[in-house]
Amino acid sequence: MSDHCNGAKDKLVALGARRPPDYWKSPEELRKGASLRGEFPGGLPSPGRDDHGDPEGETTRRDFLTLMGFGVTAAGLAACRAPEQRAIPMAVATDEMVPGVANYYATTCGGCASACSLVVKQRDGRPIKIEGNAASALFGGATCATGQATVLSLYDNERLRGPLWHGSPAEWHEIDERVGAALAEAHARQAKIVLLSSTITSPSTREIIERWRHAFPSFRHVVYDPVSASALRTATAAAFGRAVIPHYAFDRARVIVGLDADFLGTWLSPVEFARQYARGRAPEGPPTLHVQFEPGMSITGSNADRRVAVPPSALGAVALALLARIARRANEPEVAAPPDPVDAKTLNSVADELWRHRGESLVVSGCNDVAIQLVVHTLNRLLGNVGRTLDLDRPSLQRMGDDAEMATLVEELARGEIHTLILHGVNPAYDYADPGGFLTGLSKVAFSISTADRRDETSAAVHAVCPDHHFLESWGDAEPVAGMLSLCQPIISPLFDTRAVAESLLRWLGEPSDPYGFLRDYWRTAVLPRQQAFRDFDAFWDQTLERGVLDLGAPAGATIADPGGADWRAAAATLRDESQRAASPGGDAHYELALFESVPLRDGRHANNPWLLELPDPITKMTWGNVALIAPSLATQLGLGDGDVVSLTTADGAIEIPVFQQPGQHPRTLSVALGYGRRQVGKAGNDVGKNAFPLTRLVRGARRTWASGVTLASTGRRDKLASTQSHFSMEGRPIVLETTRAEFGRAGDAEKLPNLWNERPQGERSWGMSIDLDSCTGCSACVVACQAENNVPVIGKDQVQRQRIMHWIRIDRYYRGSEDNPQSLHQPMMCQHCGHAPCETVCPVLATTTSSEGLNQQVYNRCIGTRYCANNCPYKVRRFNWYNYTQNPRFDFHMANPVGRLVLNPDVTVRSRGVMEKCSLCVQRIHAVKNAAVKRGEPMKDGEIKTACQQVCPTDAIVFGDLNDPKSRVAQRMQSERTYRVLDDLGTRPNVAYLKKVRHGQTT
Amino acid sequence: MRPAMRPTMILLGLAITVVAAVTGVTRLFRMGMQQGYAPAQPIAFSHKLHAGDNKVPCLYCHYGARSSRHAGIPSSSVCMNCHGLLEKQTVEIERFKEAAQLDRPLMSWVKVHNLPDFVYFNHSRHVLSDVDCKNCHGDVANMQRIEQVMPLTMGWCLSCHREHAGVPTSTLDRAARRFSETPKPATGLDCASCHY
Amino acid sequence: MDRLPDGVTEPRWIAGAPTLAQVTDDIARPMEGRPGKLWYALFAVAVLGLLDLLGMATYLIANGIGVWGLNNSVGWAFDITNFVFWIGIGHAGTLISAILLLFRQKWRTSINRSAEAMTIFAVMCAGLFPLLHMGRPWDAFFIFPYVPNQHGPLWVNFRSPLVWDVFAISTYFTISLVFWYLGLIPDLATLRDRAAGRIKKLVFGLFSLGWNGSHRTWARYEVVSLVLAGLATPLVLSVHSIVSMDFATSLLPGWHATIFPPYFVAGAIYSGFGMVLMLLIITRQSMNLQRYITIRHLDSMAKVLLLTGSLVSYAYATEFFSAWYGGNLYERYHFINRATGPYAFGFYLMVLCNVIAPQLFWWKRIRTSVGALFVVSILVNIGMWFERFIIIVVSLHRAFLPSGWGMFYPTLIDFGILIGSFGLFFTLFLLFIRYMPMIAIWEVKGVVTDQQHGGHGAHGAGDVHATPAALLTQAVNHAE
Amino acid sequence: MPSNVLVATFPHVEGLLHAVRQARREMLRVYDVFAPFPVHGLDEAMGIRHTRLPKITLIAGLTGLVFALSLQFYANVLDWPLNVGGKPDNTTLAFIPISFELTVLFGGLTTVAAFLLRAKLYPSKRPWLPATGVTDDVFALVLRKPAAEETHQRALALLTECGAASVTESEAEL
Repeated sequence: MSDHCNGAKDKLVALGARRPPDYWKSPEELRKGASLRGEFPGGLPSPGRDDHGDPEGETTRRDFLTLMGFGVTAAGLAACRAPEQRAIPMAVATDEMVPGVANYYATTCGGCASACSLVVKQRDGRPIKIEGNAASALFGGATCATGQATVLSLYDNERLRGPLWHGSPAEWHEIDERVGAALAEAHARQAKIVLLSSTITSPSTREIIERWRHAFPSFRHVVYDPVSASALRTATAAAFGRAVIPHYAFDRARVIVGLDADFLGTWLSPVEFARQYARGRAPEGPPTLHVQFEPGMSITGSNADRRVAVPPSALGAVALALLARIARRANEPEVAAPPDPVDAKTLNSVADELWRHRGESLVVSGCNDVAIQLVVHTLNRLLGNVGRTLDLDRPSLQRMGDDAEMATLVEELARGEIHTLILHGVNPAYDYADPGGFLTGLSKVAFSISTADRRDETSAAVHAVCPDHHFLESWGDAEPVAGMLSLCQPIISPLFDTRAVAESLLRWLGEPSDPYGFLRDYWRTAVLPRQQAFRDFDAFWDQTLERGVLDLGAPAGATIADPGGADWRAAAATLRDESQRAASPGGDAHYELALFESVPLRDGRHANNPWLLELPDPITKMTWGNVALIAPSLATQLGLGDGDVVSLTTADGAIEIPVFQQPGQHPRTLSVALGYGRRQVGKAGNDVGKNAFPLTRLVRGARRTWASGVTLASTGRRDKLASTQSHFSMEGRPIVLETTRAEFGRAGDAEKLPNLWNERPQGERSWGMSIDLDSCTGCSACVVACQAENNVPVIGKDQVQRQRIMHWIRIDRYYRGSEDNPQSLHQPMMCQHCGHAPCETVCPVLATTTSSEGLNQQVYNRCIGTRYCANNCPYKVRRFNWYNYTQNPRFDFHMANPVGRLVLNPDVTVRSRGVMEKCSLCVQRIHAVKNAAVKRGEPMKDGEIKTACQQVCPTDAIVFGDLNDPKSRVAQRMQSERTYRVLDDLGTRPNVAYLKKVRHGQTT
Repeated sequence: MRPAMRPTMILLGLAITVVAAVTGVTRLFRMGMQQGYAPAQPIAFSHKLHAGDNKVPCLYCHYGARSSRHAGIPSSSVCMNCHGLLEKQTVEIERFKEAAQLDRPLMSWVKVHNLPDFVYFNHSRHVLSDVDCKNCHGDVANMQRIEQVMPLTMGWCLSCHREHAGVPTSTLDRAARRFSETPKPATGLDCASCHY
Repeated sequence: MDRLPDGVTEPRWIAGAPTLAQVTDDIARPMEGRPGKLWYALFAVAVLGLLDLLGMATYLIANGIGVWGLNNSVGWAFDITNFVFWIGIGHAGTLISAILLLFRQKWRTSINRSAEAMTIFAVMCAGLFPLLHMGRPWDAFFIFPYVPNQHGPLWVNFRSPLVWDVFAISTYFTISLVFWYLGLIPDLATLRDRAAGRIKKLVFGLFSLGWNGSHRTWARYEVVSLVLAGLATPLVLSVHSIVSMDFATSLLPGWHATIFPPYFVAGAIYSGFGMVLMLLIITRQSMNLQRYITIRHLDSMAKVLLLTGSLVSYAYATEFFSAWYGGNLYERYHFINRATGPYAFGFYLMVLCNVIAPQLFWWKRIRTSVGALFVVSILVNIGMWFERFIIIVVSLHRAFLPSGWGMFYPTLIDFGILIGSFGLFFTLFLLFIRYMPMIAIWEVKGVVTDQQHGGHGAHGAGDVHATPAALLTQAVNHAE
Repeated sequence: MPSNVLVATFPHVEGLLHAVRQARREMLRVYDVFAPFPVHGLDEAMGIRHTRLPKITLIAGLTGLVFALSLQFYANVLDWPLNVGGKPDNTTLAFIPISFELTVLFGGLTTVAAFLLRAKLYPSKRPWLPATGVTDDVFALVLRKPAAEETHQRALALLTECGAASVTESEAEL
């Protein structure tokens, strides 16, 4: 603990010293293309150690006391001095980097193919926090949990230090020679060369791939997404003649019908959709309706006004049933629908609502099934939504995967037809339906290359591993939606001897392999002409690089091909037959299995990210593993309890996994999250949960993520689950309050509670926060954002099981109503910064007091850890450091290794063992803004200070500001009759208030 | 010995133990305080010569203090701004000149002013509010070798912050004042203004 | 104490009619001879416990509080339970020595010394836990309002019950220690004058402060004892009241209750007497002091247990009633949860031990059967430990927000430290009965003379009319 | 050997008490009585005045009370008032427990200290024992040795007739 901030002061030190001189490079230098390779000769900079004095390192002085108590003699003490601190200046001062001052650079997220625009906070050469780029029209400053966590992936200690040849370290030039040779041979023999990649949103990279096509006629680019929207693209092609993914506009829809589409959590572009959703459903705006049909509870379903649990096999039938009704209203020829899978009343009312709101409604389906998507498209077409709530002129480019092509590729591999295979951003050996088949095929490839950043399931089996940069280390661009571009610039020079995949591809083409130069050239030639604002490229470039995003507007003259071309009636027929088969299940194999992407781990590519592994699933609150979600009714019927391991057997395989009772789950369906059960990803992620990908199969050219005819057998084993919330009922307590549109509008009862003591003099400011429970979707991005901002430690499965999770902000989730179809409530809960804080009165040493600005301050170095405050906190938001979580081999997540510690925020203390901690309302950010205000000599503006949770929130549910300033947004919000404070009757007087959830439920 | 002597002897013994205990405890409380700490530095850099005789302003070399939490130790390139032009050469100067040419960081200095644990001190905030460097670092212009002259304890920080907030520094004055008026809460006195 | 039919002399608290010299011999013998096998056996066990405590505590401090079963919802469990438990134990000692002295209860004379010793050792054990339960015990000194310090000076929060505890416990310990030592002085003098070995002579000589039985001193001595008794009586009540405020001043359902101070005091006396009873039975068997610790002693202690036990039961009932009558949502749930929740077993165990067991003492046959008394005395201690556990853990594990609900599962370390504290306690106690006059020789002599010369002769305390305590004394006497 | 007191030992309380009363009736000056336990009635017999120790207790206790209150008030109100749970600086009610404890502590310790001083008791003091066994089972009446030979004889006679086991001369610190 000792050299806490001393260390903080020699931050420059660390960077100057422990780094080869040109380790730090300012962006200009990068532009010059200068670059350094090699793992720090001087050893890694370890900010943790320097910034935050680790408890182990020099607690010696204290430990000494610990053991000796006060039996130490004065003589002995004379010798006792604080350890000597060293300070080493930088070699060359750059005007851009002043040690201790944060710089912000715009870039684009590589966490998934949604390609959100980012602004990255860089402190002393290290990217330490990811924020959304407010300039982006699509994402507007928001990010998702995954995005927040990608900064930690950068500092993943498991990343390869350099290229591998047959699994052993090699030099880049040797690899390049070998690749060159291989390609030449393949070219000569006209043998197939395949680039197998995940969706590539970067136009410049796609350009490079074009060049490969020209260079090698036998070259082919196969795009493979583990969880793809392949069917959607095919269906769009069939329906509208363009193989694209429509760009949806949920904010324009007053009636939304979701068919197992988790668009608030994981589907296509959740951040963007969540923003639209919240905007469209503002309680002040026109009434809206959201109906969700899904097998298991997703966060989208948990936010729906009406949620209907249907088995995956019946989703087609539902779509069909709706289509039949809409068609009738649209005077289309009758559609022969199967018997209604759910009660007709629901379907009728939904159809009515849809029809009533023609042109301002939207039907979306996440099912990767061409027939269903075709029917859904038809629905939207008949409802006149095309061009209104779904846009085909500017389609989304966020999911380009083509399952059918992948399947053919695997066949070719099996036949040994592929000579050279380049794998980029894919890991089929883990996430393909038939990993074994793929691996055998891979072994037949003459020359295989992977650009994976680690030895994962796939890259362990290739000849050459050419690790790609982390996106925070590389140049690039992205086009998530046609015409909406964003740039990607390096925030840190490569940590390891890796190489941007663009550079590799260029080099292997024998072209000048400078990705930066290539990017600029591409933008000069391809992008500059497409806009009018700038003539001069450099100005254009600098401006765009600074803003990070560029909106080129709709492509001229693009129109939808004649709609209705597709033969959707055939699709309807297939669906009808299928659903009838599925409707009459026989024998004991009558269960169904639904596989879904979970919010924390998505498709599993970030499976070694401790932040994500420990992020509680927004619905199940489960960490460190996936479970088979089972309806409570079924569980009781089968005598299964949470954690009982069952084996689920489908036609494609079996999986042994613990069950967890999930209210709202369809009684005949079990849901299992994908993305878990990685074998080779790293210390943290190996063998966490079970891999469900092998249970998928290809149906109608698209990967089906559900199975019927599943048998369920108990293994008699029991696993201990690490859930962060054990009780889901509010026990009739006034915790999450709700109102309806009817009530809402009538003034609420704002009764002022009496004060037993005379009021204390008020400070100049009073920081407060308002959280809108109506717009909060529970997406949990704030949890990770807070963790990143405040150096919240990861504690591992065992400790989570012991209910010691350290998150400063948690999202409580309660259910109301029946277990079969409950209403869900999400409530972000963090320190409420009470005016009359119960924790403060009981602290014997004044370690926690109220600041003049109404903050409930926690002083770590005064805290002796009696835990009395936590006991007396009615909100249970205080967190105790049960162990030393930093630099402790027992907790070998990111804080235990020098690479992982680079992510630590130097402006926040890393807490030592035995002290209490909690949400500080990001007081360090308050200080930063105050300092900035002092610097520019004018008062700070409202909204200038954004807490980490507020900044990341896609739905703008959180507002922070000064309650004493009546004009501030937060003060305004406090005026709302929806405002209430949790457990207010205890007289705690929280500075954090909530806005009641509004029950929508009916339009007009 | 005569019985009369015994009590005196005993009292003496007691006195000694008490004194020992008190000194011991006070030592413990002073642990980590480095007032008067003046370690030798890798090169005999004289602040007296630079800041004193040649009147180089503090913020020229420690420019970070204006904009950052850290005042910073000047990089060799900053030194070269002047020494690149100066004729006079010494071994010391040679040493960092080559360092500058090799574009390698200068030798590691021994930090003199170390604050206690868990405290965040922001130089820019203080410099911008016109706090004189002297207030905390003493009369550097007359120091051959830098020495910590101030105690740099929380009590010491507070006394200044109290002044700033218009709260008397001496406890007696505070007490007296308290009877006449209730002090207005001042941000400068919040724990969280330094501890977070 | 029981009224006697006329003509019957005062009950004999000492069996037989030992001469003063015999009294001295009897009580001093254990210290001079070798103790019995039983003593060695017990001591061996106790020392094992002590070693266990040392090991566990070291492990705890080396690794952190995480080695306990605590978690975000349950911040206190065994640690504070043990603390309150031991403090409670302590109270009987002070009660016997102080209050019974004020009330002229002669039967205290044989047992007060060991009871006081027990108090001191119990408070030592108790004092251990506030230290151990801290996240950073090496910073424990923060809780003392000390100057000068580097903090400016940063004071302690005098509003926090934990700070009250610090003052209460330390005062309680000091006063008890002084009281105990004061009572020892004359006996130390006796031992000094009969001591054979040189070292013994030296040690006793050092600590007997040159006592020579001068009656002028005796006179003052008794006033001082009475004064201390007068101070200790409210003190002992205040200490457990303050301990109870750790909970009562919080806002948790199950803690936030005005009944706590009296409730805790009653409980403390109850558990304390349970422990004294147990110890006395052990002592008289292992040290053959049946003559001085008679069945009559045990009998009257059983009566006290019956009384305090019933008080405690009444408190339990009151808690439930007020929860139901008060109608507070959270309070109600808490008490339903207490009786039906996951820790219900503890609740019913507590009821069995604290409500039902003492009721057996309505029957004299049980009150006078050593075996039965021993069993019940142990039950009492188990019951009282669980009472504290229930109060602390059940309140914490399901507080206001259901999202924050959790469970507490003790770890080996939890148990290890609990057992260890008993080790420490019994080690000290066994050493005490081995090396110190565990019965107040001079007081017994007073009683003996009293018995032999029909009330005329000595009494527990010189009659001093000046002190309020003395006036109280007389009032009590007349009442009898 | 120079002697200034007469030491008479008694095996029983009665003899002792009788002797004391007689001696005082005979106007002999009782130096002190030594007994293994406080003998009832000796106070009147010897005519010992009541001690003033309780007053000391009272004063010390009040001192403790004042000290405690002022310390808490000074610390939490005057020297460094902090906003603790929105409560006012001067929460006197919360100061009561500590005030009480310190009252008791001061009172108790001072009383004992005063007693030890007054009775001249301190560690490893060499006691003056008039006869062996006064801390065991012997009661000793110590009379100041009368100057006049005739009173001396009367004293001896009186003591023997009161059943003194032995009568010796000895020297005590007067």
